[in-house]
Amino acid sequence: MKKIINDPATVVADSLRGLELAHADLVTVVPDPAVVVRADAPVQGKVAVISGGGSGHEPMHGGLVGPGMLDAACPGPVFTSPTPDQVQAAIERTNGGAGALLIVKNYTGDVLNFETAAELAQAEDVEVATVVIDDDVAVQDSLYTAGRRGVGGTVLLEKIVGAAAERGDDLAACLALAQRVVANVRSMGMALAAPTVPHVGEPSFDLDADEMEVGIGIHGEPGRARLPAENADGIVARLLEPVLADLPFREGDRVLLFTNSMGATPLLELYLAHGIAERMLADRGIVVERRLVGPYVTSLEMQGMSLTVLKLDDELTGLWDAPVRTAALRWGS
Amino acid sequence: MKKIINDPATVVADSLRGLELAHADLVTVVPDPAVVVRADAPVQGKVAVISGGGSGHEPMHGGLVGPGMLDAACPGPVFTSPTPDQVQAAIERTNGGAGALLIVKNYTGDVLNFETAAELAQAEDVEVATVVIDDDVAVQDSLYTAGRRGVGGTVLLEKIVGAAAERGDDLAACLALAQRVVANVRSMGMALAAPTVPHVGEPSFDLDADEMEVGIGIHGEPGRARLPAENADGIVARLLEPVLADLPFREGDRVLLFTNSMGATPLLELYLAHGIAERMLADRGIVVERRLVGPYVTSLEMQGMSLTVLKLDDELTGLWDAPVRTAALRWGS
Amino acid sequence: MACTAESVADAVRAAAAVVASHRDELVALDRAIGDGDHGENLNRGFTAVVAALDEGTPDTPAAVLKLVASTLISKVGGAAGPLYGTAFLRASAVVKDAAELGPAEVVAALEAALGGVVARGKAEVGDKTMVDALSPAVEAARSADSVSELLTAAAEAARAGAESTEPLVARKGRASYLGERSAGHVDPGARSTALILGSFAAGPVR
Amino acid sequence: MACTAESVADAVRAAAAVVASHRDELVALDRAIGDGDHGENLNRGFTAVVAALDEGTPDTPAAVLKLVASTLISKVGGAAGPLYGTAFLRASAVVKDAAELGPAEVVAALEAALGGVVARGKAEVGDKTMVDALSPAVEAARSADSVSELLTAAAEAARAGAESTEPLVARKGRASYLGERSAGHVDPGARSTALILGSFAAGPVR
Ligand SMILES: Nc1ncnc2c1ncn2[C@@H]1O[C@H](COP(=O)(O)OP(=O)(O)O)[C@@H](O)[C@H]1O
Ligand SMILES: Nc1ncnc2c1ncn2[C@@H]1O[C@H](COP(=O)(O)OP(=O)(O)O)[C@@H](O)[C@H]1O
Ligand SMILES: [Mg+2]
Ligand SMILES: [Mg+2]
Ligand SMILES: [Mg+2]
Ligand SMILES: [Mg+2]
Repeated sequence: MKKIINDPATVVADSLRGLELAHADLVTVVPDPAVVVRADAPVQGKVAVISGGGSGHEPMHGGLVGPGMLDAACPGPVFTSPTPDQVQAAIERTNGGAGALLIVKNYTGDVLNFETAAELAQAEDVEVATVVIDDDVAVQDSLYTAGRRGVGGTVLLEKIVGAAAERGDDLAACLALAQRVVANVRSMGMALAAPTVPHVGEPSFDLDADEMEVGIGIHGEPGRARLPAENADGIVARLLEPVLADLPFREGDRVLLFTNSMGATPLLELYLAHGIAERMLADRGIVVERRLVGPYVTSLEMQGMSLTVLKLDDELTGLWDAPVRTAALRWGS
Repeated sequence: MKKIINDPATVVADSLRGLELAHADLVTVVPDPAVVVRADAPVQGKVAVISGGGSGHEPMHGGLVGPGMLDAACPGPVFTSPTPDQVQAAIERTNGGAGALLIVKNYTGDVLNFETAAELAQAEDVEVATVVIDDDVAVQDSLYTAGRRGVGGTVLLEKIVGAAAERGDDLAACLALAQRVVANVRSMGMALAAPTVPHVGEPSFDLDADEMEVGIGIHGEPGRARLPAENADGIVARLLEPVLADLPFREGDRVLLFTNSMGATPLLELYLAHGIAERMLADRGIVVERRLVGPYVTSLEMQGMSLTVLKLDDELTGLWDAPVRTAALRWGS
Repeated sequence: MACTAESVADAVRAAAAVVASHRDELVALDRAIGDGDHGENLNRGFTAVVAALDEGTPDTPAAVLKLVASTLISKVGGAAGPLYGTAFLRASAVVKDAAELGPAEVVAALEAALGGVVARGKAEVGDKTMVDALSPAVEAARSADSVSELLTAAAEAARAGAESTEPLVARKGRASYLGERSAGHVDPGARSTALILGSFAAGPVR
Repeated sequence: MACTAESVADAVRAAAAVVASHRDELVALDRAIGDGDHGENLNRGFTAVVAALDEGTPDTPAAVLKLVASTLISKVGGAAGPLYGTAFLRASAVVKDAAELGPAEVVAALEAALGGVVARGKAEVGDKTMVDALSPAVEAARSADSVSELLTAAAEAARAGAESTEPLVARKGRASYLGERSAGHVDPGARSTALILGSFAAGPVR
């Protein structure tokens, strides 16, 4: 296993120490139970926006904690959802009296653990609302699955809701906005090579030199289909078409296009793919009004990419543009 | 070969189109000869800060073009220095009457091509100065080598000199400052797995599962030594000790610590390594005053990391903190 | 033969040992149709459970079960953490403050555990989850006369139930994302349930 | 036998063909002790040279050499671009506006090319660079009587010179970073110089 680590058992805790040292102006790390908290938390009168999930998707979520985005992130072990006591601790540390919005990616483990924490917090009279994001069109949302997974759209959701909380929206408004984002965002991803989880020690799946896995998740789950590897045009079309067909996105729609690296795909390739996606959208008369390109929702050293499209309106665009100051996303004053 | 590309021959041009679409507010891409230019160039009365080199190191240099940093970047083919006509075009497009500072990484090819361009520009009465950065302590600087390579320190140099040019320093002052940065910055890198150049199609070197390459460059050149892979403590010590010994850095020194991913190393591991490096510096009484952690000077999908340490003083710290607005580095107003 | 707090604690230690020795098998099963962490998750949790028990065994079987529940909930994470945690929590609640558990209490505990897993996870038999092992185990337990017979019957039924998941297409949990590709593999959670019940049957429960 | 603009252009086309057919070999040599791009760089450059010649052959040998020089400089990049470019540029300058090149002019051109490479790259014989092929080639060329004999002698000397780089430790260029590890491999630039001079000798230069 090729890793820069000391011990698979302590990899998340060890990494959090480095995160805190690197960004002491932005975050405080509570070691046990592990929580990454905004340095100036709690912000009085502000809805606390909290997320979390398994580690290995960095910069999501710890790198997205800071003014204009998350108040806290709960990092589980690699690819394993956090536990309720982490979420409880996050709520306690960030509750400024206006309640907490939990942003949960739709995985059985994440949903169950956050649900337990929400019940416990409500029992202590803290107002808690939960939004579950499930933007991955690779999964059939039906009686026969656990429902769609939360993937790339999560970062856009966290940015937009974070901005709303920062400007003073109350919990109900934040929740309604979050649900609007979830309703308008769709994603799909693919892999050329699998990640290796430290405590497993071998790649999560095996792909031949001429194969790709389409419709993968972000935890090294195999995808829905293994196909012969294609060129960039083919890959982008294979991701973008189901995304656009699903909502559906229509001619004249204004969108945010998020071209995400799963970890090991170089920026050289990512920008190349982004350019292709922009042209495909332009060909359909869909207006790319904002974009995000980079490794934001990763899966350790998985090689591959995902595309996320969010339908914008003036309010969403304004909230996207609002100032943000986190380790990974930073703009405005 | 596992790549999201269409054609190895057009990969750089194709990627630049995506870069321009993604960051039209920051950069303009001139397709032939290829140059990435600050969107508002030329800035009258300001020294133009220009860099470039082979592609495959993204976000360096194209992602570092914008207010407070580079005026232009000249992207060569993957891992191959740009040609003089690219540099000439960059100078023409960005010269605001105050001359141009060329930031050149010390590789024979880069030095020769930039040198040729500088001669041609001077022949047309444009004031041009060149600074060559050679921060890689893995290479012996002696009669028996082409001299030390320019690696991670380049980003720090470009940020600091970019800030000086932005505040109005003249060419002589920018050059002197650049030389001061070069004199005070040292780096070293290692790899766990090699990158694959698109037009080569196989990894640049072969490493066994239990091996690492120490003292690598950023072009897939093999390093000075192949060693059994070590844990994070071992790797960080192996990079940091020669870096500190070289300048040397001493107790009480104030420094910027830059923990860089070579591409495929996940942020989880990178922050872990950063934390170790911070503690090693603290143990020696060296004060980490600023830090940068992330994939900034990459080598395609090479797995590995480098450490760069820059000795700070009040002026350098101030210039580091000055506002910057580029695709990859962004802070301040 | 009485099932005291001590013997429940011993059974849980036996379960921890079996989880540890099957960690890699559970990881491999989860790698095939999930994300490869099930063995690691459970092992982390049960290691913490043993550490908690080492600090002193609680007084009653219910208190032991509750300690197991809260430790698993706060250490396992993933889907298995809340599911196993709820199972032990409900089992604890149903046996109240009895000092010793007879067959009726053990059956009630198993029923409550199953009820908790279903309440949280909403899975039915045939969805390719731990319910496919736990549900037949509860059924089998009902028809036995002693605690040890009952546990043996439950373990055997759980083993068969876990095996029965192999041809199924998953409809719950992470494996459901794979659709048809999930068939042909045993469900890791069903397997771990069978292993744990097996350790209860084989172990030092008196 | 006269060496006209046409025949110089033909020689350059022959060089382009040889570079193309040895692209992968040069990549492999550069992969061993450099960054694996030498074959790709030269092939990109010579492909552009042929395209430029296809637009019409310049009038004089000097003009052909100058076109080759400027095309290589603007298309090759890396160390090889400025070095080969300077070589052709200096060769062009030294033969002035002669309509045909005799042995003396060809020797002068080769000497000028070597001078250009050394001026730019500061390498000496033994540094494991293209100078190790070009320098003995110039030496050998001096003692021949006709252009074709001279080119044959130069090519043979360059071939031997390139081979002689194998045991050397590099002191210039990217290979020098490897220190002792650079020994045991032929220098890619020396090899390409030998190939190009070989194509001049074998080719249709009359
Ligand atoms: N809704 C559910 N109901 C019952 N059991 C479930 C459900 N979802 C998942 N499981 C069980 O959890 C197991 C996976 O646990 P684990 O790997 O630890 O969690 P995760 O899937 O979060 O990685 C599955 O094999 C399955 O038996
Ligand atoms: N200083 C120098 N003088 C002469 N030749 C050199 C010098 N540096 C490098 N070379 C030649 O250039 C060759 C490498 O060319 P190439 O691979 O195209 O460029 P780069 O090293 O920039 O990738 C080497 O094999 C060597 O023959
Ligand atoms: Mg998991
Ligand atoms: Mg090169
Ligand atoms: Mg799992
Ligand atoms: Mg080379």
